[in-house]
Amino acid sequence: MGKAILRRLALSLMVVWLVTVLVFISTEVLPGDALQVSLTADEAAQMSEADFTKRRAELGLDRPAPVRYFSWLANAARGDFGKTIIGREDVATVIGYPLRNSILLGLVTALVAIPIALAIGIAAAYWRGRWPDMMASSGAILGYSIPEFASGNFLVLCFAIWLPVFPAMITAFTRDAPSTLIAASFLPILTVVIGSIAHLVRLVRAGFIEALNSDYVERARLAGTSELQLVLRHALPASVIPALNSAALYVAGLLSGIIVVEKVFAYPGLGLVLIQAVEKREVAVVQAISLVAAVVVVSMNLLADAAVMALDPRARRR
Amino acid sequence: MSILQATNLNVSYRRSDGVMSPAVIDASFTLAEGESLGIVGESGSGKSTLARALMGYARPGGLITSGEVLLEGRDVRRMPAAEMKLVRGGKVAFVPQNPLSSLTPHLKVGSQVAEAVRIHRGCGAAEARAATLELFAATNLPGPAGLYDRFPHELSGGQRQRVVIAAALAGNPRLVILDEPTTALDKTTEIQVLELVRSLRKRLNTALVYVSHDLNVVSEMCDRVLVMLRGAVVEEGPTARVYRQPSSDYTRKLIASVPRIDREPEGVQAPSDAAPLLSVRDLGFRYPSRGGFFSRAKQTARPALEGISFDIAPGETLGLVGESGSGKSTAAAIVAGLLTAGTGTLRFAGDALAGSARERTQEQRRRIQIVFQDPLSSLNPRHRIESILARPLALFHGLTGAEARRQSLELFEQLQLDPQLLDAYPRQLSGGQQQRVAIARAFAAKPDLVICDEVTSALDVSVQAQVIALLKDLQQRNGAACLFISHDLGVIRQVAGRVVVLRDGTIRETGTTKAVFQKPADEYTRLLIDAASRGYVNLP
Amino acid sequence: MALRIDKFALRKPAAILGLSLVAIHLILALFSPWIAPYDPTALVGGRAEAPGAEFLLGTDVLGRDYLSRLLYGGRMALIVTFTGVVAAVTIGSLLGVAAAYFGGVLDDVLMRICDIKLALPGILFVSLFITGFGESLMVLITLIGMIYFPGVIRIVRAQAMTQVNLGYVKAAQLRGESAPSVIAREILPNTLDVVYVEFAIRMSHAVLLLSTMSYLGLGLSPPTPDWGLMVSEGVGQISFAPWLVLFPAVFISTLVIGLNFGAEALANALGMDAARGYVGGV
Amino acid sequence: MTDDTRDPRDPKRRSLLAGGGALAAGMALGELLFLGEALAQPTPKRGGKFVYTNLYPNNRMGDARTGKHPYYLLDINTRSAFNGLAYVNPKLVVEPELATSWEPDRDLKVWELQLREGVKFHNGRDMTADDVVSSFAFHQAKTSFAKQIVKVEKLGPHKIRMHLDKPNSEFPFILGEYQLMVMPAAPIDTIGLNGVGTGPFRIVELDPKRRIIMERHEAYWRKGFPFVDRLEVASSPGRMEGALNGFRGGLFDAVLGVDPGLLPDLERIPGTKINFSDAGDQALMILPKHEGSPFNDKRIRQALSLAIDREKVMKIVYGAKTGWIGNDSHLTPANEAFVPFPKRDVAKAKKLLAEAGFPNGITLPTFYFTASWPEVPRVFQVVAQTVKDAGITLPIEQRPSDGYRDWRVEDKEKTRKHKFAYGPAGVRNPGVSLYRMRPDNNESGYWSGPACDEYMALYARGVAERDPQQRKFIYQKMQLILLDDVPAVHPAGRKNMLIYKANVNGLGNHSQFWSIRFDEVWKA
Repeated sequence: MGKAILRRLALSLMVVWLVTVLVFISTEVLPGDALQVSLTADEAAQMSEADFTKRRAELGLDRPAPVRYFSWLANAARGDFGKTIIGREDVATVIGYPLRNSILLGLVTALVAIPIALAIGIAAAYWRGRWPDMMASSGAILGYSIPEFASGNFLVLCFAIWLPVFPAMITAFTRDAPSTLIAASFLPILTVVIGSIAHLVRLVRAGFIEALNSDYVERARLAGTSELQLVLRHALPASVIPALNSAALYVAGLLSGIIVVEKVFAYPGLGLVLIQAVEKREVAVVQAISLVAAVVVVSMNLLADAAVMALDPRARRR
Repeated sequence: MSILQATNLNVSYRRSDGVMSPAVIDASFTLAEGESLGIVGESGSGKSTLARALMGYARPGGLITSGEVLLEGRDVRRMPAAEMKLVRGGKVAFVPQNPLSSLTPHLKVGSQVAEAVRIHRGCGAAEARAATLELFAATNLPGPAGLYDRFPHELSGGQRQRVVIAAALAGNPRLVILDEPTTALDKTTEIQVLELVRSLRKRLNTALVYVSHDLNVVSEMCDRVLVMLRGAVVEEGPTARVYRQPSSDYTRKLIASVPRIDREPEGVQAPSDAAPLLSVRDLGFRYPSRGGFFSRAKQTARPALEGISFDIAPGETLGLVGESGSGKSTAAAIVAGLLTAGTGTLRFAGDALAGSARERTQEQRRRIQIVFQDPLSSLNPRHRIESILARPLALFHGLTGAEARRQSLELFEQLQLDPQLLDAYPRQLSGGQQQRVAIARAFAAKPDLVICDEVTSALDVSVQAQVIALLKDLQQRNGAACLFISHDLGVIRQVAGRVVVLRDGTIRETGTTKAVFQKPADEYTRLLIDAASRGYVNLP
Repeated sequence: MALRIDKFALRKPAAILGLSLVAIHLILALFSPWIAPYDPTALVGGRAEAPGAEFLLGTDVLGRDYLSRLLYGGRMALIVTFTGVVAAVTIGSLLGVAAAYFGGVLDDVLMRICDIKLALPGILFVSLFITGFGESLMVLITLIGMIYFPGVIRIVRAQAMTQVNLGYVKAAQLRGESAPSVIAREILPNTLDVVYVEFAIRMSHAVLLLSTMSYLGLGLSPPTPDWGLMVSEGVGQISFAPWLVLFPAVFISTLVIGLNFGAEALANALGMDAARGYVGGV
Repeated sequence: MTDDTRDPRDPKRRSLLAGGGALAAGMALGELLFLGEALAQPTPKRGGKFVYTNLYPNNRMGDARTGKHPYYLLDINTRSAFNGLAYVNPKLVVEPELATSWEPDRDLKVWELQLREGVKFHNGRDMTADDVVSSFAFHQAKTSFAKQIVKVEKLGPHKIRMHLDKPNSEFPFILGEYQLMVMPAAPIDTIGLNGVGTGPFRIVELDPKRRIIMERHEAYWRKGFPFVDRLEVASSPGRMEGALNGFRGGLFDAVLGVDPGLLPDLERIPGTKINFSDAGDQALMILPKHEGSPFNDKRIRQALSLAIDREKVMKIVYGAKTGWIGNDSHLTPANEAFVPFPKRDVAKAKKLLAEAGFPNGITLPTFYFTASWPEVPRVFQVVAQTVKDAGITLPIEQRPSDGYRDWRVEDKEKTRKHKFAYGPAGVRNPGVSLYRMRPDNNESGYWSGPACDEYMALYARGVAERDPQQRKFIYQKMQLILLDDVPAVHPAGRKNMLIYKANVNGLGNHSQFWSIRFDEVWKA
């Protein structure tokens, strides 16, 4: 089994590396560079061509693309993500806290969504065809059919304007302690949780129905095992596996969902930093974020595989 | 006093359109203390559903609509849940069909049996573990202590079935219901498991309900027998009487179609000494793992085939016999050109035969045809039957349009298939009809050699006999030779003139079927033949 | 080439709801030029008028008829997503089946492409693509195609893998049929079940994605009517004229719900489970 | 209107101080005239916290290291932490700030400035000529605004002399630019990073790109100011709905740079005061004049300018109150010399098009724009719709705001080819603004020809003209040339709108949003 994991690890590393290459090439294709974007219209109107080339040389933008890429890669390998082009500030500090905040939001959402989705999914599967199943399934489809930016704004309308219970816009500092940040972010969390529960319920339900109709559950039932034991001890682990298998897809979905919520609620997360980095052609920041995102998604994949192996011994032989 | 009394039991399933279709219709019988009752029927006869209904249980989507099941005087259907809990696995135990999927994959084998012990004996964890080890010993499982903490997938099929039986015995049942417990096992393991069931029955004096489609096994295990056809009980009585003088003609047809190894087959071509059509010389093969960019193809340790040599004369039928894992299907695949042998040579009609089908000439591809085991998956579900037959006619003989249709109709007539079926889709046909279409497709190419890889195993006994007869008839018409692969000695006896016995990839014995079956030289062959004829005691 | 449609699955309430919603949206989109009372870009009314007699669904901030913009918005959404998803599903299916049939290097390369697509944050891929190539219709269609074809490869490949060692495929190979003809005649037709359900699921995601992109300012450019754009334009007035956000949100949600219930019904009719196919997200 | 150079220490007319003994002594006679009006207002209350959010896109916002520097300050647009040598007041008249007076030599190339005494930095040090020299050494290296300053000499502890590369009659306006702030003397690569300035507030805490917290600078050189103890700024460019919801929810006391189109809705929010400046940024349509471009023909340029229904743009996009009609030049109504745009003339536009060979209408190349202001997309959707009356089909496409400027100019080096595209134009003194229509600047679409030569000759005279009145006539003649030759079209401009709670007083608006001051703000 060790060799399988080693192979997967090597594969994952290669995927992450290919992501960085792809992202670098695409940032090269974009029009303009960091210097261009940072000048206001009035100031640029004053500058002549000579000024541009001088300033560009100062900022190191004139080095050929491969040189810039491999110097970035060499540093990144050592954990130094380089400096932002204009502000000369460490990229690590630029993305440090926003990354923490995005992961925080992702974690809180997962901690809230997964148990609820499991409960609803199991109930829907157990009483398949009856009202709990109807409610859960159509509720799930409704849940992820409403775009996050619409549900987010309506939550703001209801809970921040008509009855001003929650802050409409998060003004917490990026560096604030997680507790203050999360306390102020009830609405964004609720928005992302709704979407996540909707996705997970369908998966858990499908997995659970398959487990309930299996031969081993029938044997256990005919051996006198109680229904509760059947659900928790025999069916549950097997039903979680399909959900785990697409955990990586779920995380990818979460990342993009969070970005919409960041825009609607001004949550200090990584998404907006990414979009601003693209707008400002801060290539080092874009590279760093896509590297981190790739590592997160890939490790989620490995984690899911490990969990599947733990849960389903048959998987160990593969 | 009777332990179980079922009176007009009715069970039906809800179809997708909401209509309830009956699976068991007015089944009634009584089971005496310690008696063993066999329930026999073909697939779809409702025998499994009836077996489960005896425990007041119906599969998801099913419903026991009416009838009564008295277990020691109390009706199982009206029992409160608490009492039902003690009955299921307690008084009445259940042994399912497929051991590979009947144990929870992520729970240790020992803990699943201990779970049943604790429910029915109400003891603590330590005693439950001890009792489980005892049960493992009782079902002669090797090294019970070591086995306790293993997972199901780490055990063989036979071992897993013994674990399931151990779990069933946890509650010292008065009645054990077995639903085709040995169908999924190969012959040698089947014998051991049946031996175990018989000895447990004698020792614990439990009643048995033994459900099976295999008449031999039932005649060996059961005192009385029930025959079911499409949900209804068509015959009931002591095994010997039902087998010798069946009152319903369905039973009579069923018994007659059981392939016997002690019966002289008609229409089997005597072995001729003409130049061999196909000659295979010390074939060897190992399965490579599925290669790819990141992992080189590497050889597995155990060779699948080693030193296989045999000849087939034109028009002759050679039987290839062996249990699962003996390599018989691999040999068939190599001859057909689906796999390329590691070592050894193939010669067909005098000249060399390339390993894979792609490298063979179109003529060689036409002259060698194959029919697969599973009828449904050998026909493309998206093609009409007519186009399935038209393809080989067009490719090999350039026949199209009306001429091709005429040929197809002729083949249909030879295989006694209704011409209207030409416009149907494979899913609309029965198993037997699908297999006959597959055979028609093979013979559409007018082959010289037809490879039949377990073509009858997936069929019910009655349909089996009909397909074999049609196959032999078509073989004669075309003068085609046949390499017939099967694990069922009875079928081999009916079809093959000569036979090759395979075990773990090597040949154990070769000779005329009559000689090998009457005086088997090899000890393993003797074991197979003995196993096949155990139930003949009751057969006429 | 008939599909095994279990007609009863299509009679369930959810199925009827889903298919009728999709049908309504299709009709509205197809006939919007004739249904729409005004030209969607004409400045005909006052600023953000409430729904009333003259303007059934009111007017937007520039005084354009909101009903006409919603209808043309639907037309735009369906054209872009439909073409994009059709491209993604066709290319994805062909590559998926090829990967399953030939295996080896092709299979690994395609699987790596899927992994990369999954590892790349969706929004980065979208913003780089749009920033680089602009927001014209063709760019959006290609983008949607690029986003969804890896997922289709993965699903179709899995289905095709189950067919590769079945009897009818082997029989075709033994008849000496060429690889392309085995794929086209034997394997591909059987993947149609998965392809149709994939198509419906991807359509629902594409509609969501397109409107989200427009909301983030990365999608269609004004003055083209687009639901996501209309929501982002109307959000400023959310507390005075909430219908400016409500109507486009309702249109988006009903279309997506329709597509999802449709996919679910189609899956059940074909004896599959749509839920196993795919999880949301870009 | 005279070029009054009043002593800035005296508070603004509108919020004249009645109390404060020290202040009474410093009041010049002129101020007394307005006393009556000021007395009617309640006396300003000291203390409390003023929190506002700004919405305009400032893509220079710095990060943790540079966030406090005047070039990248979160809210670069207010003089909250720093002061310049001069200050351009809302009437676009330059008045002294850290420099009390200035005298140019005969040919306006050498300027001597008298610096204000007794000005304290946040770190307690006195401001002297050395700080100004060191600051301008940095400005000359880093910003194009200071490009024209060749040398800065220290003449005394509070006196400096500045040498320019060529005459500039309106040089003091340059000293009012938002980047040319005075910082404590330090080497070039660290000057200004600590955020120490002479402004009314000290920077206390900064969350880059999101929020800044400042406190009153007790030793501020404008005695008695500022009134509030703490100033907090939350930056939310592009998050209009969040900011407005925050304002309604009481999170913010004021919102700066609100989308003018929201005026009718904002007026309905209870307890909200609305204030907009005389003028603000305007939208410029760059007309490329490389060969093959339709805009080489003057008649087509004129037709386009005349066909646009600028009144309708005002009514629909700006609610007739929060915008102003552009006159195809970089000047705005806030500039004294502004020449209003003549009437729209669809018939003449059609006649011009016919003459130019397009009797039944013309389809112009796609016009690209970006939403540097929230209402820009709406402006051009109305423009595109109204020019249809004159048979002009104007396809428009929105581009993401990043990399937009570079994308506009296809290949600068070789052909100077340029797209038919939008550019934002800020409010400045005529000298700087009108100079932007020079032939070698892409904003003029690389304009050339006799009209351009005459325009540039006039500019040269203006730069060297000492008398403001004469300069005004020259600037008006230049605008008439633009109106005739139409090198570029400036359809409409916005007024900077800010909304604030009822209890907020003294919050003055300004056409240059970066010149808004918070010295006089107080909360009832």
